[in-house]
Amino acid sequence: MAAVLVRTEHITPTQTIMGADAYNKMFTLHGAMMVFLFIIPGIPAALGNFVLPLMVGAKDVAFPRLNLTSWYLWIIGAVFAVASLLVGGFDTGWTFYTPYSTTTPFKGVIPIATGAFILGFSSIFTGLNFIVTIHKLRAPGMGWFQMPLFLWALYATAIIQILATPVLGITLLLLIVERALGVGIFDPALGGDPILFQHFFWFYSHPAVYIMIVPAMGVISELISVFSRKHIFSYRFIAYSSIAIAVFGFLVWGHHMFTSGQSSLMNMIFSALTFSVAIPSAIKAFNWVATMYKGCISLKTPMLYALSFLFLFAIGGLTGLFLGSLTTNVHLHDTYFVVAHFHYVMFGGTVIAFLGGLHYWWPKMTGKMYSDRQGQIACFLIFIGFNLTFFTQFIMGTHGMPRRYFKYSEQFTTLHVLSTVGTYVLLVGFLLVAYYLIDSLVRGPKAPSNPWGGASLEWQTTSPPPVENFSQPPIVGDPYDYGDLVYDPEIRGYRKLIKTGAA
Amino acid sequence: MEAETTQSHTSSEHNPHLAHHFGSLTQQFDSGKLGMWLFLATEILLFGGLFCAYSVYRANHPEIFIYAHQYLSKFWGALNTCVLLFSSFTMAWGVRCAQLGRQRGLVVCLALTLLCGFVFLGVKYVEYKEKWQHGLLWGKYYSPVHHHDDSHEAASGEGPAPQEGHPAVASAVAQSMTPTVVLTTDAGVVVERSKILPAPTGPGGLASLSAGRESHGDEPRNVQLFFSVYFLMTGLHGVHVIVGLACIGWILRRAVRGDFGPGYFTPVDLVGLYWHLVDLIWIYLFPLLYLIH
Amino acid sequence: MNLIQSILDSASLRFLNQADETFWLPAQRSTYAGEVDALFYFILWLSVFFFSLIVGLMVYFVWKYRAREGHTSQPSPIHNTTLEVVWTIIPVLIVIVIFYMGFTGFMNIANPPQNAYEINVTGMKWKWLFTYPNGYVDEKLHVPVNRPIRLVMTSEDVIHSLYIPAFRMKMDVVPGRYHKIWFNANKEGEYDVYCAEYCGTSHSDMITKQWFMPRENSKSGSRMPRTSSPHCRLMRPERSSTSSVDVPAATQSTGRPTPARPSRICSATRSSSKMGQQWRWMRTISVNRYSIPRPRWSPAISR
Amino acid sequence: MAHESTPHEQVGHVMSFRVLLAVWIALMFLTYVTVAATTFNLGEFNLMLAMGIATLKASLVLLFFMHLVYDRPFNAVIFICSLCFVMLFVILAMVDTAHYQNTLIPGYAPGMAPE
Repeated sequence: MAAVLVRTEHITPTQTIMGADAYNKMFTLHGAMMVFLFIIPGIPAALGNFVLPLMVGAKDVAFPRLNLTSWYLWIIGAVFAVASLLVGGFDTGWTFYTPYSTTTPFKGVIPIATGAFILGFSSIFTGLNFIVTIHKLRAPGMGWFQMPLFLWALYATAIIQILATPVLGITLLLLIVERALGVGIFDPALGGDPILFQHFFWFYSHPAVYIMIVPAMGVISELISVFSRKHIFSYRFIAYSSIAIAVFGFLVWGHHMFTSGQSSLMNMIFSALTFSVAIPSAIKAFNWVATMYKGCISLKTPMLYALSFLFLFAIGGLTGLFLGSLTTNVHLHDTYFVVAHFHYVMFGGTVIAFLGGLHYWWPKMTGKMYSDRQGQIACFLIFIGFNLTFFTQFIMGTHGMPRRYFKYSEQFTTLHVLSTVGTYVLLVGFLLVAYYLIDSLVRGPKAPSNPWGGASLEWQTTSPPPVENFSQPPIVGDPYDYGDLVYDPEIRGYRKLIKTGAA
Repeated sequence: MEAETTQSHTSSEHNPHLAHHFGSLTQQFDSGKLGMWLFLATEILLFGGLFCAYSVYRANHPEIFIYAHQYLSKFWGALNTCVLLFSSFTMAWGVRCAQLGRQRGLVVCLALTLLCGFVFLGVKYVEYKEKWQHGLLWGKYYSPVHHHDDSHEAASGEGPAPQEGHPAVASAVAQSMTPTVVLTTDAGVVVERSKILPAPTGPGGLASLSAGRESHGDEPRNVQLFFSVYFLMTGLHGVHVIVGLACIGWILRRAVRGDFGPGYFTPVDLVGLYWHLVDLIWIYLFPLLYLIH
Repeated sequence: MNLIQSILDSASLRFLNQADETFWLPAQRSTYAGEVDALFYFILWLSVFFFSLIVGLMVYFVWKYRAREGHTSQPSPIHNTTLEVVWTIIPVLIVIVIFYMGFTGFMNIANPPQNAYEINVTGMKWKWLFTYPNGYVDEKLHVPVNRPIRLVMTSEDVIHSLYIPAFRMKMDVVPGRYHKIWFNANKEGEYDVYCAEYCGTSHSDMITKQWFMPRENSKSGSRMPRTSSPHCRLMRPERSSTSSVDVPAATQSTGRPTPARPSRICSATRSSSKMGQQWRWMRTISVNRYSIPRPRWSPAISR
Repeated sequence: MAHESTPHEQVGHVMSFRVLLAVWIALMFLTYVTVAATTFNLGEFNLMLAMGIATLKASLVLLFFMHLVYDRPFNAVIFICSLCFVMLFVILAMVDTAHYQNTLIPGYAPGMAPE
């Protein structure tokens, strides 16, 4: 909603519906809320907590009470975030750059910093749970390479969560102490160094953007393989590329600071390392396309989301090349080009994959089917609205429209209006999705246990699964082998072809 | 506290301590250990951030650290190290007693560890109080009292606001309307590089041109940096010691109740791991802060 | 779809010459802008190629292998190591090329030449102050054309970032440090100067102008920059109670031409003969705010 | 004590007391050495020595007090990974801060009084 307000504000070059401070708070709110409250916990916690035990064939995650603590920490973090609003909001941008964040007149900085600190713990506990579950609670006979790729993605995400989030914790702790007690670590007047804060912040935040995108890739690997009725292409390379992204993600945080006074030696090192991260994503994209070769592609809603993911993530990934090379980065840094780039990757990537995953596991979660027709319309709406909104921002960015600008020069007016129209189309798309998903809860037909013909373990139990997940221990096989699954019209789902020919 | 160490005690058919979703006791124990080591990894990274701040500021301003370490007494530091090492020893011994089922030994060891923890905190309190009196605090509260008289008017919490003095530009840029502004630049500390004269703050610049502390005497600039880093590190470590003590107290209560035996002692082991980590961090903190040469 | 429109439009590729505004990029007004744009177009075309490869294949497969009666997925290889290695090596090579081009270009941008004409920039909350070697301080940046200019920049309070899109130049200004950046403008005109790093309430007001004095006709006195050019919409920063910007009326930095504001005469008359030998800058400084003796100023570090 | 009905397998490794005592004495001795080392000035080598001794002590605690030697190797892998990432962060941050020290203006650091 904050995003829609921000866009409406941009219809006219000068003030439209709110003052400068309000606008600054609005885009900071949009940034901080989306990052800390939605996208980081999004796929790992919302989908992962449900699907991981099923896919692994376990009764529950390794530490169920820790999982519960993680959920309550998320609630407390959200309460702190809302508290920061009541106290007066904060307008530092989600990056909290000092010395502005320690001297901004708005009091909301400390509550949101504590909120994000607590959410960090929630994220650590989720990651911790996933690693232990994947290591210790795999079903008998499920080796590391019989696991669905979504679990590899969650494993890679968990590694990042464990190794990066504590640095966010210490950064926010230092920020709070700096602002409250004037410790002077980042305050130039007391001998501190503001660029050091940027190092601290981005050391966490770049791996954090991979926390956001890697699970999305995991979901897409599942969707494309199931809906092309074809074994995923080169399972090991996709699995290893997930881990590679997780590890390389730690080496590249400097590319956020090319123009902020980093020494040119480090600029060179970080620019080189940044390109190393682009490779695994490229491999994944090629493998997904290769999976569809000679498949039997059924365009159901989850598949539509997967295809639009591929389209949008290709743009998002390739525009990263512009920002990775030093020369063009100088021109494009902190402009709308960057805004468009990360929205393409985060929105076009994570949110679209989240919707795809949601639609894919919705029958399994709720035991109700949603209407596929409405799903396809909604996906189309979101796709068009998204492109309209953010492709125009690429053009604005290259023309030098700086980021986080309340007022802008007239030459960008038409593009801003186009972008705002796109936002409204997106809004309609999302409302439609919300509508028919809730509607399916109320009036949806009963979902079969395997509506899409998936071969991983979660489809072997009833939907919604019983408390102990599996009534009888699941049969572990190759998660992408769809050989003996046949569509059974009367239950509108797939079931194993009983070799003995019994119906 | 560490929820993952308390397995739910639903009564499974053959062992009350086996949580419902684990196959066997070893699987549960290994999961607990793995989970704990992951949590320790996060702690190491948390302190890693502080060590990074320490090393960055020490690499770039060694003179501050060399000058300021004289305020830290090696004796108290060494004492603290021995206290923590001993507590680690008794903790490990306690874990051994739990494994062998010696409940009385376990209770004694845990009590000893608890005692050592409090001694450690006591020593820290003494050190902090002594620094507080000398005004050697962090950031803007840093106002060293050079005359070591006994008068305790040393700046209490609220030190004087950062002085206005800025060696290079002593200009008082009046925001008056007079177009001509007299800009006097005194010699100030001659450094090999000339000072870039910032444009006079123009019409009412926001900056209160305070460049940290006035440097009087041989004290290098920005000594409060050392104390900021010192208080941050030892403070956060102190918080972790307090959390550790709470856990040990909780384990002690359960040990007295007789929960732990050879078959099930995971909580003791995990809290032991946590305590050893706290000791580990102090082992690195001690030389870095106290033994600067 | 706007993608195709962008391809068609950028098809009219005008590399390296002083291109005016193209679909993707603003006009090139500094020497290294050409390089930046060349690399931009190179990566753009590369991305368009790979993009159409991936999406084209995807659409083709979706169409060709769509689920229909009597069509099932034929068996096909699920693993092909050579193919994997091929499409790992090719991107690595391409990426190395991009990195190399990006890095060499950056070295050119980051290291100012020796004989640059130096201006000291101070960023503060919501406006820029440019101090010229003769001590004249101004909100606007007046620079001669075809002469390397080096900006030595620092900030008074929070982190700002001097961004001039026409020169493809951007550098953050951090309090307590000075950063150097340079450019060499090659065409007269008036260009926007933005603040690219978020810095508070009126971050978007930190727009100032950049004037270029034509060098050729400097004898006849350069054209007087109009005091209230339409583009120069500097809104007066709301007197938010918090920020203590106490801007005395006379020296208002706002664009709106207040009566009190003297008409700005900045005629850059240069003794035409000995170019660069003696740069007599301000013949007549009517009422400017600071006539300061030439500050003792020698940036020793100009590597 | 909870008496389990079925004979349970002994979980985890039991440390012999002598080993514990020996480790503790070694730690005490090392502490003494590191404090004594500060009496004579070895120049910058001093920091190296202090760090060396600290690492030795830390590894003693790790291997014996925390049973890392007798545990599953994966726990050690986790520990070493976390150390590597800390080193990565520290080294890159130090290299960068070292390289832009020359842009610092020694005497001039405007401080904004936080309103």
